Amino acid sequence: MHAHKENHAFEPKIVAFVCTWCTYAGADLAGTARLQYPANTRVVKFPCTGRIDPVFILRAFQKGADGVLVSGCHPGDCHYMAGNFHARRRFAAFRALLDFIGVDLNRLQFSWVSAAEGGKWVEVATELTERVRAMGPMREFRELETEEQWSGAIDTPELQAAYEAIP
Amino acid sequence: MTNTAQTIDPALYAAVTDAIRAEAKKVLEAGAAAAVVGWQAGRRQGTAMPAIITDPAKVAELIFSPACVNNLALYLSKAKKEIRARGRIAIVVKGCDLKALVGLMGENQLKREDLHVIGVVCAGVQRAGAAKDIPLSEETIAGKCRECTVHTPEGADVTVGTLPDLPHFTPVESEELSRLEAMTPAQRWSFWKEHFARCIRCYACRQVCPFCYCEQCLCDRNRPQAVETTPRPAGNMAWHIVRAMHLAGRCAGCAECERVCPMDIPLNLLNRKMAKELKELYGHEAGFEVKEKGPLAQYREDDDQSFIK
Amino acid sequence: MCDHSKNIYLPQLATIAEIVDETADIRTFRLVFQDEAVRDNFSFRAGQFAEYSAFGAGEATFCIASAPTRQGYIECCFRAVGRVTEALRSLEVGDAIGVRGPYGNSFPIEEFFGKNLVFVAGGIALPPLRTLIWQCLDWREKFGDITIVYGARTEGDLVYKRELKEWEQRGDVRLVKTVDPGGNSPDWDGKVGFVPTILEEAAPSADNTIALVCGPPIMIKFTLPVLEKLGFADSAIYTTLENRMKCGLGKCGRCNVGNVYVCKDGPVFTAAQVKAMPQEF
Amino acid sequence: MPKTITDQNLRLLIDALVAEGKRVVGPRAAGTMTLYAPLAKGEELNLGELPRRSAKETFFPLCETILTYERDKEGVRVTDVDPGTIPGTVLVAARPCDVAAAPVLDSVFSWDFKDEFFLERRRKTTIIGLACTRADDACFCTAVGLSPNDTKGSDLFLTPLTDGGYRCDAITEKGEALLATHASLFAEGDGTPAPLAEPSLGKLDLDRIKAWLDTHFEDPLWGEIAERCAGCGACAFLCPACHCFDIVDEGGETKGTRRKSWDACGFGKFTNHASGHNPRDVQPQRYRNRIMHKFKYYVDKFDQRLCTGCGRCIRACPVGIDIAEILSAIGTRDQEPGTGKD
Repeated sequence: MHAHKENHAFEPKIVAFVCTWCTYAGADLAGTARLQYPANTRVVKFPCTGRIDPVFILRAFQKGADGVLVSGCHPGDCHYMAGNFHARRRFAAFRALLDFIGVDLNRLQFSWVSAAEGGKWVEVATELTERVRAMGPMREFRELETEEQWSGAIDTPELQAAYEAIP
Repeated sequence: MTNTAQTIDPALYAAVTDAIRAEAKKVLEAGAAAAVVGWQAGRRQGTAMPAIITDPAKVAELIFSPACVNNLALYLSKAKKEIRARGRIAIVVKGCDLKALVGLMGENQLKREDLHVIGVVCAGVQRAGAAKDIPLSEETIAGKCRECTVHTPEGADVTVGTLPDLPHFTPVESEELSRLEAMTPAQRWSFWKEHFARCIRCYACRQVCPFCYCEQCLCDRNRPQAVETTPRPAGNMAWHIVRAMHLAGRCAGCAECERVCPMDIPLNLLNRKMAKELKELYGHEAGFEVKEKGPLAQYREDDDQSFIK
Repeated sequence: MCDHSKNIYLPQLATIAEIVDETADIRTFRLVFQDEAVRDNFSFRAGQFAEYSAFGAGEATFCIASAPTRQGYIECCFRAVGRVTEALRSLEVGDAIGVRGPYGNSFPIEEFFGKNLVFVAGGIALPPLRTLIWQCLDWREKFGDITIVYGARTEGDLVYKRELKEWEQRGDVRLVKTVDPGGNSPDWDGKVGFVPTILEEAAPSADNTIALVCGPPIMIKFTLPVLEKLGFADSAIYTTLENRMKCGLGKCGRCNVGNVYVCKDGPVFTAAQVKAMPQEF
Repeated sequence: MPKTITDQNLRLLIDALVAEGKRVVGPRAAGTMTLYAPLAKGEELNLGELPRRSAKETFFPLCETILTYERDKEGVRVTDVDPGTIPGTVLVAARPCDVAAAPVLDSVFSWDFKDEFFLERRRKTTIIGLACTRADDACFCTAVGLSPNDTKGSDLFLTPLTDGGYRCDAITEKGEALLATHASLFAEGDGTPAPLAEPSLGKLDLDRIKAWLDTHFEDPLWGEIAERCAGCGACAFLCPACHCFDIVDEGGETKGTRRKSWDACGFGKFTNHASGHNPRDVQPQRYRNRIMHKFKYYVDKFDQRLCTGCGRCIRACPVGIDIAEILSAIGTRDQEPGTGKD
């Protein structure tokens, strides 16, 4: 539904929250194997997907991410035994909540990528990047960021300019 | 349970009032409880407020009426330490309130043996802002009560009242939930955006929630800051998302957050949605049985992961 | 930034000219205002405070720790305990911070002329007195005997160590430094004991003397009876209160102790004034 | 000479003011409630009920920018907000209880340091007050010395007439000026005023209440009232006179905004020190501060009270705390000094 918004200048910002044991190692492998994937992905490393608080995902969108990728060890492979099992439930719930709030879930991708799956990492990162690129910028949170209550609205052009410069 | 009249017989409330007073007198006199947490009438006609009664001579102040909206489980949460410090507490609960109490027990916030639970059969309470008319009607009954499934609390030390025949009410909350679910994400976004823009960040929703007992709310923290504290649309949106997420799988559905919102934000819609999802996904439902772990504090190896690549 | 801004919340920019680590977690900034006119005209009185901003984290309130007699810069001293102080701590020499002030009342130094002074401070509470100490030393001939009793938990927790040495070496000041029992190394050359005890031992005369006390509540609590025993009247004892502040301007409503706004009516109070307040600090 | 204006002309007046480029703020329907908000046209004026939030945000916004900053290798640059850019505003059909709070707040925002964000908004705003013909059981303006047709703070004052129009009295020069520029919308005469609202609570002896507060900082009453207090900010945020605020930086290290936003003394963290020490550690202490600030501290400092009897805190309190009831109780209390027990 967003595909028609062709914008060649638009480079989506993708934030990837990954666990250090599997996906980070997988992404590393992709790098050492010289596999190509879009440079849009900014990787943030966590000890475990269990440490990835849904608030971080929200925060990424608020701070200007156009898409968020969350990735960790396959079920059963968690370095801490069950971190990803717990994370899975939390992400399922959070996804439902975001959807209910009205966030297009096409901007949020979860995946299991093991340390050996450099190829899968490339595939997941590329797919999300291209999907988000086609959707265009995540405007919802960014617009909220600049909105004021009527009583606190600012009227000077200088300030408005300074204000709009804030990401 | 059929009732052709569209109102609720007020006799129930009078009977329950008498029974609460008798029970309160009994436990206070016997020393079985240091205080009774119940409701008392407010100054204004047709209003009520929480009451903490320690003197058996004052039990006549206790009442039960459609104005007894407060979920008193709040006063047993960690946020209200002073009250529990008095000793064993007798607490008056409606069915929905008892679910919250049970939830707190599941989270090891309360021990059943430290409480004397006086369950009251409840036919419904007033909607926020409704006229204080008696009897309760389609016009004045709270949304949550229209589709209540817990009129009669179970597992209380004593349960008082007999449920009268109830009229059929339109389940406005479920209908509203379905209406939202049928919308496109963009429509839902503008729905919530408009509601949240009104939020003034008074945190009444948090402060009355029995489950918001954290000594340090994530949203009050500033190192790092997860949610902006100013009442602007951006921070408001984040706050309500975080609130709903932190209550997912814990909320007992008392809808106090929505009742107290001075800006009429339909917060219980979020809670209902999360409850519905967690029931569908993991079969969890808030009830009268103490569960050791909530749905987001446990897992099954075969949980759905169709959304994960 | 506009020189004639009507915005009372607008800070002046100041560059960090020097950083001194007083202890493991207490740091001093020497700050020089970027605007020359502000640098030349900024004047304050000992005891006043300012609001210091780490942009992105917010503002924090500290006293101005340098002496009003030393021009061209101001100093502040803080412990990294919160969001703002930690952000300030992450800054380096040459970085800019915001400064609003000076705010609040001050020590009535003119009333101290011709009198003896006893300074009593504990831990990080020396800076609010240090501003006055230096002013008095710079105007040494205007005062009688000057005694400084300063203590901290351990040797490492003493702030302004270089200055303590300087004061010790001056003939015109009596410095009694102490650390709590167990806080001393083998070659510690000061006293060992809590400030109130050491003050009692030092027994400065109360005759024609003003006592200036600053420290953690527990120290103040035990110091006041000692001063009373030594013969100090409540009106001859000065202290500074600190409360959480946001505006520093008597507007935002959080620093009040009863009907006293610490930011406007304080931070300097006599013991007599403090005793008259509701006990809410 | 009194004037009258029809309801239709009142709406035309709003249209005219909007056309002049003024920001017109007045009661407007907002979903399930009425709020004071900018009106695009006179038709939007909604006089059915007391707006849920007070009119104070016209002068004291929920949240306003006080500066923006940018930081890079070159240093820090700060962009000031010029309070002079605040738009000319007409606050129309504001209730006497809302309007009366504005001059009370002038005191705190102008003593010594001048908060031009507030004061400039005050200067640039013309207030058209509107007498109340209906009171509910939470209204108590008459109990605190005001009345449903009190003109305190208004520049122009409307009194509803039995024919649906309004009598219009100019109270200040600002009001005169507004009347003069739009003379054609008004008619001469004074009409028959509709009966005024009659709040039910009797007049409170505020001096007696103050005298009790003077000597009862410690009293069991505070515990009794505030035991049930949930510690939210609904009362303070809806109050026309509560004016505590917070100052925070939002944004990042490189760019962001410093904002001033509403705060409430009922919040647990309000007075919390970075060290963890909290001078008002428990809810009764915080609730005491609320009452003391309104009926003692502000009286001591500015000889005014921070309560206009609008009743919003009573209607909104999640746990039924009723300030009018508390004041009545204090008014009948023994004046002997407190027991020292809290």
